[in-house]
Amino acid sequence: METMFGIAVDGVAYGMILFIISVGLSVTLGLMRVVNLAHGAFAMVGGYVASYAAQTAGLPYGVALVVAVALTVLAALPLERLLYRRIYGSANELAQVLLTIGLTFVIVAGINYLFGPTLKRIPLPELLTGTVELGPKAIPTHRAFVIGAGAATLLGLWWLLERTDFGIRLRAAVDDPAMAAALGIRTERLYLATFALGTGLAALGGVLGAELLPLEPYYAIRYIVLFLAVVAVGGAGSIFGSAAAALALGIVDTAGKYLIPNFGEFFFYAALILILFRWPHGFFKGRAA
Amino acid sequence: MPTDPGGKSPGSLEVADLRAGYGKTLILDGISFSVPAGGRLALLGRNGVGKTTTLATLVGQTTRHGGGIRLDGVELGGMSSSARAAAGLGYVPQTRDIFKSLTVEENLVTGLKGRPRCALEEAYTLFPRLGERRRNGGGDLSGGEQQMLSVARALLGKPTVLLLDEPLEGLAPVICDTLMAALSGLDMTVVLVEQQVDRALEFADRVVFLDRGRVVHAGPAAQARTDTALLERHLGVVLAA
Amino acid sequence: MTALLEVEGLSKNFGGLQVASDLSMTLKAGDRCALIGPNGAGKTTFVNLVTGVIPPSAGTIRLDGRDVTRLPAAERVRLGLIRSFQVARLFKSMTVREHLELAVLQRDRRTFRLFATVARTAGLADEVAELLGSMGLTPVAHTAVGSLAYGQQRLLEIALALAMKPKVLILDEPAAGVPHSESQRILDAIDRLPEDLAVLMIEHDMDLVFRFARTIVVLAQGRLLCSGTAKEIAADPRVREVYLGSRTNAH
Amino acid sequence: MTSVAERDGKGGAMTGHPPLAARRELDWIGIPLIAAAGLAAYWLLPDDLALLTRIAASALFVLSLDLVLGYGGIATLGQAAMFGTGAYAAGIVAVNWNNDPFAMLAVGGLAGGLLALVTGALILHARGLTLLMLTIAVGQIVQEVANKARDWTGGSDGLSGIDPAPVLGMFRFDMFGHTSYLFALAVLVVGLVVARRIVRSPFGLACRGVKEDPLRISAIGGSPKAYLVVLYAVAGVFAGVAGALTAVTSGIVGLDSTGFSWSAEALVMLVLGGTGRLYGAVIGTAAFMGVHHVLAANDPYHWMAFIGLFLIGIVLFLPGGIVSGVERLGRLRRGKEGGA
Amino acid sequence: ATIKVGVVAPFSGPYGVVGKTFREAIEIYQAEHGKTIGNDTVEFIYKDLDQANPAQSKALSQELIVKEKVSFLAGYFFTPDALAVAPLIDEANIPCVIFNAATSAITEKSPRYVRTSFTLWQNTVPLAEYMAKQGIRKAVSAVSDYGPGIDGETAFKTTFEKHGGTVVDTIRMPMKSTDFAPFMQRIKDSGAEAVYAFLPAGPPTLAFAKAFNDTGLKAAGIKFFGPGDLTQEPDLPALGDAALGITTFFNYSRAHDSAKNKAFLAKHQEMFGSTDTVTFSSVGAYDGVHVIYQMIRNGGGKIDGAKAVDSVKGMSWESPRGPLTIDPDSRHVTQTIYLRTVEKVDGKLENVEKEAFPNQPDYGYKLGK
Ligand SMILES: Nc1ncnc2c1ncn2[C@@H]1O[C@H](COP(=O)(O)OP(=O)(O)OP(=O)(O)O)[C@@H](O)[C@H]1O
Ligand SMILES: Nc1ncnc2c1ncn2[C@@H]1O[C@H](COP(=O)(O)OP(=O)(O)OP(=O)(O)O)[C@@H](O)[C@H]1O
Ligand SMILES: [Mg+2]
Ligand SMILES: [Mg+2]
Repeated sequence: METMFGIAVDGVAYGMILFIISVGLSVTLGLMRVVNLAHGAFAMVGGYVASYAAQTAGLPYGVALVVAVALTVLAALPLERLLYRRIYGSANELAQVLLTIGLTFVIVAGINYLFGPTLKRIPLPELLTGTVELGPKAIPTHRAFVIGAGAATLLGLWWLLERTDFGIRLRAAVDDPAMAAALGIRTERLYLATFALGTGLAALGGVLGAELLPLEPYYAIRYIVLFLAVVAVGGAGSIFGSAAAALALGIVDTAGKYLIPNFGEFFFYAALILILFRWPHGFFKGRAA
Repeated sequence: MPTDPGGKSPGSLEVADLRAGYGKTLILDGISFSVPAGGRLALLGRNGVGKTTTLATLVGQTTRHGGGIRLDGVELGGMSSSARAAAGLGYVPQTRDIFKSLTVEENLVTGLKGRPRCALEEAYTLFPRLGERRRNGGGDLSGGEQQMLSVARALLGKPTVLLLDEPLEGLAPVICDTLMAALSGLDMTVVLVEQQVDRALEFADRVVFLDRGRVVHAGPAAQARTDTALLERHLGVVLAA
Repeated sequence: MTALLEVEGLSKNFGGLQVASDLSMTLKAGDRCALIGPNGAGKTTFVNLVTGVIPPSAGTIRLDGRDVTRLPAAERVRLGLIRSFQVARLFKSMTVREHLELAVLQRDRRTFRLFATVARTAGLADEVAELLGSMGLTPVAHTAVGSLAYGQQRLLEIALALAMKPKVLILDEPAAGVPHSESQRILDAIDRLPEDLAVLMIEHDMDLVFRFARTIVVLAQGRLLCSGTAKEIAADPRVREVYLGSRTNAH
Repeated sequence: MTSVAERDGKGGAMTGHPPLAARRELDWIGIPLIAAAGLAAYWLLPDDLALLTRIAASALFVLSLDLVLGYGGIATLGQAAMFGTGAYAAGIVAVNWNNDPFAMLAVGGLAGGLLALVTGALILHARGLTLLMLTIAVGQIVQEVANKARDWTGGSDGLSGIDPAPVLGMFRFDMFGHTSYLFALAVLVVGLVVARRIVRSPFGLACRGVKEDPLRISAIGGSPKAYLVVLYAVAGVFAGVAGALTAVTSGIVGLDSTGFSWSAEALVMLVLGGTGRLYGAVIGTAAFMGVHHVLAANDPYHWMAFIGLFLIGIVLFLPGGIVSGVERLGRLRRGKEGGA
Repeated sequence: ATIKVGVVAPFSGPYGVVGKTFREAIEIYQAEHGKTIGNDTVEFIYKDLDQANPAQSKALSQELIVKEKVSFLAGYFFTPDALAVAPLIDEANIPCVIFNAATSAITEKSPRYVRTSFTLWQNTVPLAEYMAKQGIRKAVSAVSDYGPGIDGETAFKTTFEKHGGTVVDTIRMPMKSTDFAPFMQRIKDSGAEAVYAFLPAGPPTLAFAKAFNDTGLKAAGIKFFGPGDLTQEPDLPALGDAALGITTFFNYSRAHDSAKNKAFLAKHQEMFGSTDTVTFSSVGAYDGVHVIYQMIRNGGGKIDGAKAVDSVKGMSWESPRGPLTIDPDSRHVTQTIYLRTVEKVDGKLENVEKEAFPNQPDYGYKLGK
């Protein structure tokens, strides 16, 4: 019983971190239909900016977080104008893959050049170190904080995308850009805004998840499969789906590692196959075809 | 005619020597016509002569190679599609172009152009069918329902010029009646492309015939209706008495 | 004559919505039947049920005496139950010719030949040429379908259906998007079909319906409203009310 | 009534689709051209046979990816599963039983084909992102199995000690790589010829149909999944042979040969060259590995940035891959000749 | 004449820093000892192999031999990459000096391999003996699930149990693990007093060390031991205070207190502006170059692979890490293994050596298959 509880708590804690670093991809991939393999790169850039802001410039954690998100978004906007804009549309999937891989390579090389190949960290404030007791389990305070942040992100996004005209217009613009434009929807600005949202979320995830996925130049490539798994299981574009998927995968992974550590990896991917077999469109039927 | 004489209602459309196509392929080879504010123009012609292309060019979905499009004296040619919509164009494409992943209601919301949500009732009054299906996915609708949705979506934005590409296709005859009646009651400029020539001519006050990307005849609709030779020549059809 | 298609008690609901309730109908060899009804009456759904695109909630479907209710769509096609789509559904980057080649090869189950050559498949070229000719598509044989005018795509839809040598042919609004001047071509093609097959057509263009149909079935709100000859239907006040409106006349 | 066909005939000719015809032509001279270029490289770059051999073997692998992706529309990032399985199978057979290179190729192809057949039947009902993820998962599981079966595969140390017998009992695989290269080139050319045959067969036509619209295929009586599974299995044979070829020519198989990054790299090479054209696979592979080799030799630290920029440039200025650029050139020239 | 040495190592990619340390060490050695020996100039040619990829390793090495006509091969970070060249170096009769790859079995595969790094067995045997001597009876091993990890596990289990201890659980962690909390829970639940852990240097070590602290294992008094990859110097700043007090066994620490090491560090500081990257792979390469120079000297300008290797068997010298001897049988360096603890030295985290275990051979040579 205690074991189960332990697995559940650790699993949820891990799952929420997975959610927060993957949900940005769900936005770009599911809502904008851009197979943005550079998602990890944006997360990494966010993390590095935060690391730099906190360690070298000595800003407090919260400020560093905001600066990181803002700067990453600012840096990504020209990329949207110059590169992404040309590859929107599902006919371009392969071009998207190629372009975003290329972009990832460039960012990896750039980060490597600027910050060197060694691991970087974002120092945590006093407040977020230590542990919180949860019955017989102790979980790190930082993770509890991430869980909270994840929940807030979840609700905020859901409201934005499902309950506002912005969400409707965005989905319309993705569904059929030409018709949306003919209805007076300014698709370009909408894409720009959504792209900014996606990158902002990536950066947020990069910063908050840095304790688990340490920052180094290869971050951008190392974890992309993990992000894709969450989005695929959740159903691309579904915010609740991503959350459910992240939690499910977090728990599966934790259970596998705890119960049969020697076959942990095997267990994780076998579970992934089973889940996708049962829900071929993800938990919450994805928007991307 | 419903337009009040000297009325200031906007919506005069002027198309001059329009040349356009898809990429490098030229389909429209110098098309000119004009519709006064509140006027109704039927744009007719055989299969593949460029009717759809003409409307698509007006809303900015093709490659324009030359010529001008003026709405109340303002040149639209260089504007983006969305800016033209903001300037007052409304469009019902031949392929309907429903947002398949949005619900019926969400589809209608995209057409509101800033009007309050309660305006949606107008659409449901015109097509009660849509009201019944408002929570359905747009892609799940039947062919005719999609057509209604497409028309309703365009009407909700209260355009000054409405461009209709075969709006009756796939609609049951009774619904065609309803729709044509509703369109007749509207106070806006309309350009109509339609295969049901009799209904189109009944509705319009002027008619333009296209062939291979050119205007081959322009004149009053009433005259065309009775001119069987004209119809035979440009459409290959004979209207039932 | 033998019943080619027998549908009994067919029902379907999407969530709470009853789109087909207890539909029964029989098509015999030589039948030329039109299915009409208001928008959203369930005509396309009926076709989808019969052809196996969606599973029914209840009811049975028999093709040539054989129960096909549980058979997958492709299997029914192989048994000769062919449809065309309401909205043209074609392979955009393939040429007109390739479409017909594929259909004929598929019909003859020659598509799993990995090391044969399409161009040298016996008899294929002739049959395809004939099909192209019958729909007036010969001049565009080598055009990719994506750049065809919509009307021509519709004609290709029909040609594809014919290529399958159907026993039962279901045409969902075959003339939608085809101008009146050309819908005759479709009727001509149907007229040339062998007498021993059954054709069911869904169409909102009453001119076409009255010219084509020997019998008409009217659907409304997922139910059978009535059926009969063109004259009877045109005169039926219920049909006038829910569907035809006041303008339409039978010729 | 005027004949519609006549008018539309004109329209048809206007909007006619030259790429297809152009593609066919190039496709025919493509294979002899590749064979000739391969032989020329043998004489011109005798010191670089190690690289050339790897390019040839990799091109065969990328070709297998082209079959599934370019002709079947199967988005996969797990093609290396078949490559690795073929390589391990060939290696294990060579180490334990029979080290004849042809036997190794046969075993590799068989293993790759079988794995593809089984996993394909399991996962090919899915589409898009889901399918992508499933292929990745299969790849990861295969890698994990290879890692765990240390006794057979050497685990993470790699399966070493593969010493293939001389080709036809005459040509030894020496360190200068003459035999390796010519052998690999020959296998690649045979692979191209077979692939070309398949692509132009009725089966290939059906697969193109499935790629565009699987539902429409079932509406003419075909089973999209059956086509895809067979195609996947056929491509699995190609990938398995490519893996075995790598085992033959390098004498070692590592876990990386089943890995995600190898699959991803193949995808990059394919898209670079151009999908849906067989020789695009070869050109893409040669371009990518060649550029990598040159850049990595000159500046091993930052080749990545260059490769990245190269990829971006391709997407922006040469969508459709290098081959589409070649075709465009070809068409331009033909156009001029026609005009003259 | 020019004598060429081909170096195959990761210069780009996730392990690019390794290549960098190799190159720096080589340049330092050449700066100290000159580029010429007699009339010969020694030239190093670098080939980038960004990840474990034996087929590519073989192709690159083949190119070095055939095209560049190198007389030595060197480098090799990953075991499979090193193993891949065995048939090549035998056919071409070229010595191959391994700067890192740490699986014991490598040098068994060809008589032309010489290795100047370390093996898991070499580090782990003194570690396990030490744990047993400390009175620890129950321990857990947690290693990354790949060749070296399994070497470490076997070495630990064999040695620790030989000295009376019990290994209550052996955990093999997937290489791609990012979250280590479940493993920590399992270690906690096993009731062990101490844990032996091995992960290859890189991002996971950080998450692992953090998890060890955060999940309260440290607080629960469970002792931590492992080879020094976990606290390699370049990662220490990122580990931060979480690393304080971690005890590891290793062959080299940047903080090693000897004149030779000080000189090495000074030269590094002078040439590259800092010593941040200096770590075990630096000395692996530095000593490897020393061996290569010696082989060239012994051959008097003529290099015959087999003879060159023979000529350095039994060779001893003082390295920045301490005294080294090439074991004539295994051709692997016998060296001192140190017990170190992470401490702050002048505000910088360092592995401070606490005890030395001299003359440790590769216990794993010819043990496996
Ligand atoms: N996307 C496209 N790319 C290239 N050519 C096109 C495209 N769409 C249409 N065409 C061509 O443009 C010409 C005019 O087409 P258009 O759709 O404007 O005709 P239409 O008059 O609307 O015909 P219909 O009555 O069939 O709707 C046709 O020859 C058609 O083949
Ligand atoms: N997948 C679905 N989910 C929910 N409702 C559906 C679905 N498919 C169809 N419907 C509904 O079922 C009803 C019948 O649709 P169907 O397409 O059969 O109509 P139809 O008779 O073909 O109409 P039309 O003449 O307009 O094409 C419609 O109201 C439609 O909204
Ligand atoms: Mg049209
Ligand atoms: Mg319908």
